[in-house]
Amino acid sequence: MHEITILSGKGGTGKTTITAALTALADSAVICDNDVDAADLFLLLQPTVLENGVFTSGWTAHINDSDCSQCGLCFEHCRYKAIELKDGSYHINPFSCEGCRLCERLCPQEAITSTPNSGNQWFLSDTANGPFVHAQMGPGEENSGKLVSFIRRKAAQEAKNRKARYLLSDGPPGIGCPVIASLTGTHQVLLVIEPTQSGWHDAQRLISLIRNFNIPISAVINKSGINQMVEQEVEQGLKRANIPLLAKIPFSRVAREAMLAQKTIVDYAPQSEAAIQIRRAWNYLAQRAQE
Amino acid sequence: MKIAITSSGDSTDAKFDLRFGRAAYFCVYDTSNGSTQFIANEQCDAQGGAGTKAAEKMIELGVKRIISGDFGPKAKDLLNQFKIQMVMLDDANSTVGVIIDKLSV
Amino acid sequence: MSVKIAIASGKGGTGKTTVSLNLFHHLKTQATASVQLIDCDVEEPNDALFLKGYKKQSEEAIHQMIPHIDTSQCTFCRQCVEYCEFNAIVVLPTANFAEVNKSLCHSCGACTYACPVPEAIIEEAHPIAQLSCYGNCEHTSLVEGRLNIGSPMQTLAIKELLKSHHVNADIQLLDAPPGTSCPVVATVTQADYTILVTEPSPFGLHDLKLMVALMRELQQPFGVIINKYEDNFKALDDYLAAEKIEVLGKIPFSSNYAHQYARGALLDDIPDTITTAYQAIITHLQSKLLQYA
Amino acid sequence: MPRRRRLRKIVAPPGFKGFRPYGHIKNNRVVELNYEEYEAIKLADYDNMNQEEACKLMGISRATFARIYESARQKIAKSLVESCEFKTVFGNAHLDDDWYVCNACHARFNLPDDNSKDCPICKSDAIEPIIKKMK
Repeated sequence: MHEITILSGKGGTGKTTITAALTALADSAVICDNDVDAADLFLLLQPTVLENGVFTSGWTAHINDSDCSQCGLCFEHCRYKAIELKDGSYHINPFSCEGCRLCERLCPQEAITSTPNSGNQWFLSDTANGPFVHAQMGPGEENSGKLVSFIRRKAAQEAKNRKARYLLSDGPPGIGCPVIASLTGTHQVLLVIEPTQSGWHDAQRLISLIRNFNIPISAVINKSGINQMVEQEVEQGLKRANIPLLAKIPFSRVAREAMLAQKTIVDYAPQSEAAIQIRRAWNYLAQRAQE
Repeated sequence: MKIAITSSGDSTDAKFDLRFGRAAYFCVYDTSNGSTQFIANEQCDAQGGAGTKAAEKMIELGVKRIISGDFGPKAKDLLNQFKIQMVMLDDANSTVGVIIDKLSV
Repeated sequence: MSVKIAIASGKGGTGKTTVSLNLFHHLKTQATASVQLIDCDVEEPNDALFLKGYKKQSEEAIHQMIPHIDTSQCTFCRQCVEYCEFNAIVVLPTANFAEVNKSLCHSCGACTYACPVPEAIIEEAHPIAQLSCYGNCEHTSLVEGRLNIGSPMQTLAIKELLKSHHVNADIQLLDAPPGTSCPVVATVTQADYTILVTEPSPFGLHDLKLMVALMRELQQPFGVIINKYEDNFKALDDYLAAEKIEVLGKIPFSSNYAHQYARGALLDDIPDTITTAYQAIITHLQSKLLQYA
Repeated sequence: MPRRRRLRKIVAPPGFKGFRPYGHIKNNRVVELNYEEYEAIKLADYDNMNQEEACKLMGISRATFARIYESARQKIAKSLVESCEFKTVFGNAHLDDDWYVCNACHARFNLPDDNSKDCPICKSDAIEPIIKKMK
């Protein structure tokens, strides 16, 4: 099984649109949406859920009012200011609680209990393009990195069971914890770069992060033509960094129309320049996977 | 000497596990009497720090050599400090038994 | 009294940065109060890329306090290991060894509380991010947090950034990170009012719904700006109407403006249609500013 | 599953941590030269080996050698022209002090105590350091 992770640094560069198109091209692939924070891939793949479950991660403390003696010890020691004094009694703000459980240990009345966070759900679904593992985060839930690791493990397991050749992962934006979680153990990274100053700036930060993991990188430029000057800069930068540029997907309305039709670009407009370019990128990725 | 081998199951028929901190089991093989003992890795699903916890366990068990697929930087640092030999094998298809046989030849 | 307005969106690329910069620019020309932009997207900060006229005034490190165990004092009782929920501490009594792993530590202080020896665990500052101020003359217009590459502590970095004494203007615009998880919560809970930026597409709508659920759970007041507005996505208008969500304004899609964004020239020659849209939004916002100030 | 890394042998690591330009306007730009890139430059341009020999010595394919060499040259050129400091970093080479590879069974291992000098798996004595230490 060969895992390809699609990343961009900046959000909204077209990662999901391109991942969806790649899933239509790859035969024998398991698909995984690592962008648990804003999981949109399912909108294009229209999955039928086969299995689902709750993902618990970390703890949230809770104060039992009737046992609380208002000593304020927890309030004093909480580094996250998660304990608030409201209307004369102490409450824990679940959004600030990091789950260190110190308050629970300190409380002389044993009035504080911690419960595992269970706002996150994972799904295993069937789609026209292959099995699909995705997740939905509860609003404001903590640390999506752990959820990313979890669903990636799930997807890898599924790929193994079905003897799938590829695992295609739609990555999260940024360079933080969820991105690091989506990088460990992947075989190659496809960068989706938007030829804008901020798109290129973010991609460069991402490249230096990926370099720490020694993972081979290739890139596509999405929304090509939006700015020639920046695009040239991106192309030269990629050349300097020894990152092969696989395709330039033109800035056009096709992507938006396909999204509104809830289809992948290669299914919606197989003859469009965008579809042709994506096919070219996929051929390279598939070939590299064989090496 | 005690040698630990990362294992995906609790018998010598189980496949060698390429991960160290997140291996399912550790097989502790004692060269003095040829005995094996399988220890479940409680930390294999830990949210973080699995590698250091596994290294800590190895040190406590008095293991002198560990055979695994790869070691993370945190585990490596710790094992280096305690002079425990790390051996990396790329052998995803062998069973733990096959590796032990290689050792005892 | 200062007012903090966060600009957030579930999905990336809907135009948080564009809206933040435009609000900043138009508020500066229209309002008499001082205005600051705070770039809270510490993973990928890029407001500074667009504010070319401003010079970097100062730079300082944002620190995380990480405990250090003094093995000459430590009794190796393992109490701290017991207390640490994050598996960050290794103590080996037989080897007189005790160490805190910096990348796992959440700085909760549980170990210092657990430790029976007064001086055995002492916290030391470790840099996790850079705080930079940009501006002209004495005045600081942009404060940016930039996470060190490889650090997982984005939420802490945001909290520390917002506590900085450099953040001090009458109106503070907080450009939030994308998503709906803890870094976003850390930003919007500090704000008096939040503007959600969305775009008329199925992705945009789906992520807006998540964001609205989050804001309601946090009980934070919010309104919506529709960026790249075009007439052909009715589902969004229907949703906003059904949920009775206040729409602060609609910014028309302009392909010329997209080209300008690409160049980084967001604030030069802003098309009239866009300026008009922002002026309307600011008029709309004025009542909010008065309400929360 | 961990990714398999191809081993790149480095015969001698550079005896420095970096170079800094002198007499220029201070900037914060840094070029990071991997050890393997350093090695490629050394083999090709200092030891005057041809690519055939050099890639064998580093235990990599010719195409990979060419790629590393090209990248090294570009980085050095950038550092000269844009007057930026350059640093050497580990890159893909295993540079831990005492890591060895067994030529019989390809196991990689370290030798924390100096007693045994045989492969811990197959007992072969055909082991060699992944990096020969600078003397």
